[in-house]
Amino acid sequence: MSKKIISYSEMIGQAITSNMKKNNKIFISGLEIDYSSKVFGSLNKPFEEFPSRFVQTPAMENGLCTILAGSAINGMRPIFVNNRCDFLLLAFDPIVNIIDKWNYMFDGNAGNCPIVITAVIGRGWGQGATHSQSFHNFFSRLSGINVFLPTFPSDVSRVYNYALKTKKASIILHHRGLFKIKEKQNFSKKFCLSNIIKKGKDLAIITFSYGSIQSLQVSNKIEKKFGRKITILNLVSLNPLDKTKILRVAKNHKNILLLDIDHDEGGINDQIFNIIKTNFVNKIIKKIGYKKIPAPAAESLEKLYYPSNQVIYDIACKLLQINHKKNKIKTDYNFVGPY
Amino acid sequence: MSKKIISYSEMIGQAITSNMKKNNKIFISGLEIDYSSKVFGSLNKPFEEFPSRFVQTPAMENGLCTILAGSAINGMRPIFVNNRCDFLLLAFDPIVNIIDKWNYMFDGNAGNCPIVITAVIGRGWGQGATHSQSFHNFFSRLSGINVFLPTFPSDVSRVYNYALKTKKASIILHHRGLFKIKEKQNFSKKFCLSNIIKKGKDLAIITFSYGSIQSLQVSNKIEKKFGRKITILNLVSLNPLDKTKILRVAKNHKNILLLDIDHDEGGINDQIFNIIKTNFVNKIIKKIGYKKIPAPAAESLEKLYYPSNQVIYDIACKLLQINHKKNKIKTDYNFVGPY
Amino acid sequence: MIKSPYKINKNFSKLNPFSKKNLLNIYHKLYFSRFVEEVIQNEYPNQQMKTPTHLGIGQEAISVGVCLNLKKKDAIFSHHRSHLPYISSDGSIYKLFCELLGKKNGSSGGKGGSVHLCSRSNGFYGSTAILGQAIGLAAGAGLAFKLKKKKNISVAFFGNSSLEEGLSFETLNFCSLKNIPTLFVYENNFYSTEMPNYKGDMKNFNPQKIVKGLGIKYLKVDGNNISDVFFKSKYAIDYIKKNSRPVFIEFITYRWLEHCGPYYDYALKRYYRTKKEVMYWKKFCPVASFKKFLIKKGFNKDISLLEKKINKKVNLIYKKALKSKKPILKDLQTNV
Amino acid sequence: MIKSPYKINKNFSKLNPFSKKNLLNIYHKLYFSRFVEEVIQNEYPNQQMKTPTHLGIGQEAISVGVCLNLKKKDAIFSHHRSHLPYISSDGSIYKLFCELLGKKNGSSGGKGGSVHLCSRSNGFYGSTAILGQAIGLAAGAGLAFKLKKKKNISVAFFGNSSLEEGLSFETLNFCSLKNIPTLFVYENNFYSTEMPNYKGDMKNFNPQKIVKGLGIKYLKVDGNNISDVFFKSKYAIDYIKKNSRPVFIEFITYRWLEHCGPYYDYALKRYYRTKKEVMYWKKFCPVASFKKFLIKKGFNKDISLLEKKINKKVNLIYKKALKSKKPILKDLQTNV
Ligand SMILES: Cc1ncc(C[n+]2csc(CCOP(=O)(O)OP(=O)(O)O)c2C)c(N)n1
Ligand SMILES: Cc1ncc(C[n+]2csc(CCOP(=O)(O)OP(=O)(O)O)c2C)c(N)n1
Ligand SMILES: [Mg+2]
Ligand SMILES: [Mg+2]
Repeated sequence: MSKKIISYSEMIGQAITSNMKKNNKIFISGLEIDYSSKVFGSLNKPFEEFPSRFVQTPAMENGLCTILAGSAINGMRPIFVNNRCDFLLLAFDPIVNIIDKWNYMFDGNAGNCPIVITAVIGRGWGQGATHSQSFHNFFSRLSGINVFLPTFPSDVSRVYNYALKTKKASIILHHRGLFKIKEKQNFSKKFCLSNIIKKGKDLAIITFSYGSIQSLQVSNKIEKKFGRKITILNLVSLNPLDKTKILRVAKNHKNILLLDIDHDEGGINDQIFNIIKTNFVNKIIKKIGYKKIPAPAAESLEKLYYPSNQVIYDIACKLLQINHKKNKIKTDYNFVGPY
Repeated sequence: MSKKIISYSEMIGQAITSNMKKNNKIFISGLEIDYSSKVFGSLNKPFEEFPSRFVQTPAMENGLCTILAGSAINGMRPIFVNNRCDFLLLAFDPIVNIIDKWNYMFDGNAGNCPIVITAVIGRGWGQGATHSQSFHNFFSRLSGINVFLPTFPSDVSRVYNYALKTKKASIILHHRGLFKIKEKQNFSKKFCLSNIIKKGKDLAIITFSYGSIQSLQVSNKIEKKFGRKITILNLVSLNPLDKTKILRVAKNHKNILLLDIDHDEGGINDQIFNIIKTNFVNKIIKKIGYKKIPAPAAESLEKLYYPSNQVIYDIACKLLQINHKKNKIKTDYNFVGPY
Repeated sequence: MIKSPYKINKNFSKLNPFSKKNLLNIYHKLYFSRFVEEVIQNEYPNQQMKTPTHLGIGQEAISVGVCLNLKKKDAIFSHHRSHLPYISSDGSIYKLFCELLGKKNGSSGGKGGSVHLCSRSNGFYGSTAILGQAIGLAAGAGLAFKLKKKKNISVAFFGNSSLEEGLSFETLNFCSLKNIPTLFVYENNFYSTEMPNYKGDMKNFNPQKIVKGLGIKYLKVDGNNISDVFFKSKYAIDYIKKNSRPVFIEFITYRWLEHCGPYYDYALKRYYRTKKEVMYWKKFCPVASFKKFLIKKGFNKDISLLEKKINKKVNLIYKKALKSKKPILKDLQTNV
Repeated sequence: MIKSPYKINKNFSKLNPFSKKNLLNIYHKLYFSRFVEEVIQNEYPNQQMKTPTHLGIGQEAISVGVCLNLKKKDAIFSHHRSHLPYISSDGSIYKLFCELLGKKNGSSGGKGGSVHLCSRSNGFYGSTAILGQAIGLAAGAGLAFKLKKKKNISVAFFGNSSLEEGLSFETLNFCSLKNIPTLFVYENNFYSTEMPNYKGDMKNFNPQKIVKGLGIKYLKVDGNNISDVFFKSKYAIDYIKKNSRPVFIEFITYRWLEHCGPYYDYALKRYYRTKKEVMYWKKFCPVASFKKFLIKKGFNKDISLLEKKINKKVNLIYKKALKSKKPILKDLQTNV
């Protein structure tokens, strides 16, 4: 059993289902959740097992998020599912003014608000500017909400098990490029804010979500080609941020690469830069993020907008003082649309 | 005439009025805008002169912002007035998905969306967690919207003159502690992203909005007491950010203090820290911001939540290696409520 | 001038079968609410309560009448004008005063202020300062009751502007669709801040048609008549429980004081409504009119005794609150 | 199974006075819309148009009929199902194809994709991918016309889900209050993605009552009958201009293909609606039924000529679009 291979998408379904079995306060709500694709298949299993614990709704992100917050305050554990992170903009008021602050504003006397909000980060295949955003950099600045971006099925499992039990609210963002990622199901169950997914002494990459996948591809190539080894720190949680682990990794590496899956100025990259530089003045740090523009729809522009493996490869090689010039590396992002 | 003393609040009114005279496409909309206080008096003058160009509305922040965006796309220049920055959360969808991206998404073929959004940042007198927030750190990450936080009447004048003429949309955030700030009206009219409001060689403070006022008070005291001189760079614009000026100031100072009027991690402080450290490795930089928690209502807690002049003073003295110990400095924030 | 669609003190006769004790209990609640608000009104200018405060004087019958029909395990949410529903659900007055004074013993430890009250053990789940939220939150609490198969209901207290927000529309549609046991208490006091709704923002807005258009039962009630409020909300709550369907009640009422703060608008020379209009509405005072009814019944003495007792008690509590401790540094970062 | 409240091809007789040229012009528009969408439908599986695309096949009569009554300077906004209103307002087909193919010559330079079309010179101001926005944006354009004292109107095309968003409620209230000259074109096609509205999200939702509750004129029209659409929207637009008041029309129609993409749902074994239902609705085909009417009039030959001409032209344009250039690095950061 424990050696079964499971996909990211299946793991979401399994983690939710097993928690639903144990806790009858958990239910799932959102619009389009009984859409046949069931958020890239991730809700198939819970829907099969607990169809009556699905609350399918009209289009009403603000109202729904407020309502689900109210249900959480009254003892339930809603999972608010969104097909795109962008739609959450309509629910920023309940997220910021209710969920984030409920506990604090009443000094704990009005109960908790343990909602779990999940959303898909669209990328590629012409999603365009309003179906591809991620607001992790904003959400991470809130004090009352955990922000998780699991990369692997193992992260998914641990994050859901944690989020569906903790008293705090959580936002879980799933990059669309991850749903087919597979892993052997014999991973540790212990929740952790971050994990090292590759070890090496020559360079450290600190990243998360789809950034970790790209970093792995790039690192493997560099290792194969040049024998240089790279550490990758996969930040499963951006809020709280695993400062201890970041500093431990930073301590052991002279060269550090930070990779965000949003544009980089004023975001988590700068925050990590600050944490490292405040403690280790002499580290060489490079940052990678998107261009500071909305996402274009045309494929030819998408390729230039999202940092390709080549871009990461080139910068990593530069940090490693490898002169590769002619080496090419493909970006292995083959999502097929339309949605 | 040019020597007249004018308040921040009056300057808003005057700047809007004079622009309305020149451009009949400008109009003002919001809820509560004919509330007798007229946003701390700032709308008195435009209302007297152009009552028919006020569009007072029901409570409908999302709808209104979308509608005003539509009017801007169709050739008007709306000023969307908000009594609190917090209420804008309800309008994040049109701000982020329409106003920020309209020009880009259609590659310029669907016209501009030159709306001006203004909002008051509440502080003190028990405003509590949901009437005191500022989202400048979020807004500054957008690519299609200018973000201005004028500190002095002169800033107000230049910012409004610019914002009401440029093709881009602007968000102008007014800290509630500024409305009574007075200045002689013989200032330069040339728009600038930032300005040095005090010159000195011993320390540089980079800040904005009410942070600039506190920095001035602290610097004056330090200058009087110890003869040490401080440069204050007042960032009128956070988007775009005046990197050139920041680097120029940084170049000339070993010690730099960054002061945000929000909590500091992952915000503009980190961004500036990165800009400076990337160029000047050896600068000593300290950052000040709020605690990463919601704003409490009780006065005794507010005093601990908002960085007092004493906190800034102490850190500045430390950077200056002044050992003052017993010196006390008051925080001169005497807003009287209720609203 | 805005006039009431109802006649003054229309009718308390439906209360005639009630025992003296019951009737005095109702008056107790009405007078208590009024007096607590008056203490705040009188003390507010002393600048010790540093928090924006929206007083409910003139609107007491609604929360008293509705809450008389609720159970301790029902869930109440309120908009910014929060004191009356809090008091009517038996929230501690000491904690209320402490909260307004920014004290550690406040209902929210001083962190919330006037707009963020709560008394969970009394079913008052919380009030918030953002328009419309109470509506959505109450619906959510109702959804939770339904999912937990509890027989309780949830209640939202809110005013004109909350109803305008898209949130209310989305929520009502949801509650209708999902059979949520929620009572929507719409306090129509004819104004939002300084805007007369019926001339301004709500000129073409017909709550009855809209609410019915969403498939929800709608009632319109004289919100200044405690008898009407009591029986109509009793009917509504029975209906909700029996049918597991939401009900929406529009209560007509009037706010006497300024939107935020302790003064009469006319005293501050604000002209959005006239002194005459306020005086007209004072004749519909929900406390005085019910008192008249009881006096006619010969409860004169009981009433003045009761009033004196309340006055004394409330004043003492206020003094105690004044002396209680402020939150300090170690409290600042708890319960984040 | 969802059935139409109207009879098939109810009546085109009101169009009898129209000249042959006029009638053929209408058919031209209907057929042209249909054929362009069919080209996209057929080409889409080739993976050259990499952008989520919502085809409007089956709903042509609405945009054709409404747009026939508009002036070039009127302002049109649309939701995600954007092709038909774009085409009906005479937006360039070449630019449409280019946009879908991610080409530089696209109506949005390839930056927008299927959901972000525009043709400003034809009055098509833009379509967006977020539910409800078209409603608010159109109202804003209407407000601008009003403030500029222009006699133009604005139009919003949208579907069931947009109407559910609180944004639509806020906007309708605003338009009623401020006398905004906007036509709301509600394309009720009975589904949102894969949810049957009348069983699901809109079970208790009565647009007529709600819209009227906001003081706005409401009409319900057979959206598959070009004559009805034309005359009712003409009436509505005249009304808007004369009274400077908004009008809301609910058009009954049906989407043939899957929500997003080129296939029939039944072909993909999706069971939220039956093949039988789709076949039933195909009998209400707005193009075929009008064609029948014209054939009865003896326009047989003209029609087949016209169709052939369109087919050839559109196919050629598609080929040209295929060959046109992609945007490159220097285009990436323009117009931010
Ligand atoms: C989203 C939002 N917008 C604006 C405000 C500012 N505001 C506070 S109370 C109020 C008017 C409330 O009027 P009404 O709903 O009629 O309640 P009443 O005060 O009459 O009881 C407004 C506009 C707010 N609190 N929240
Ligand atoms: C705010 C928001 N929420 C969700 C979506 C996802 N979404 C896209 S289209 C759609 C359903 C649209 O149905 P309807 O409004 O009936 O229009 P139709 O597709 O039938 O023309 C949904 C839920 C979205 N685009 N925007
Ligand atoms: Mg009111
Ligand atoms: Mg539909």
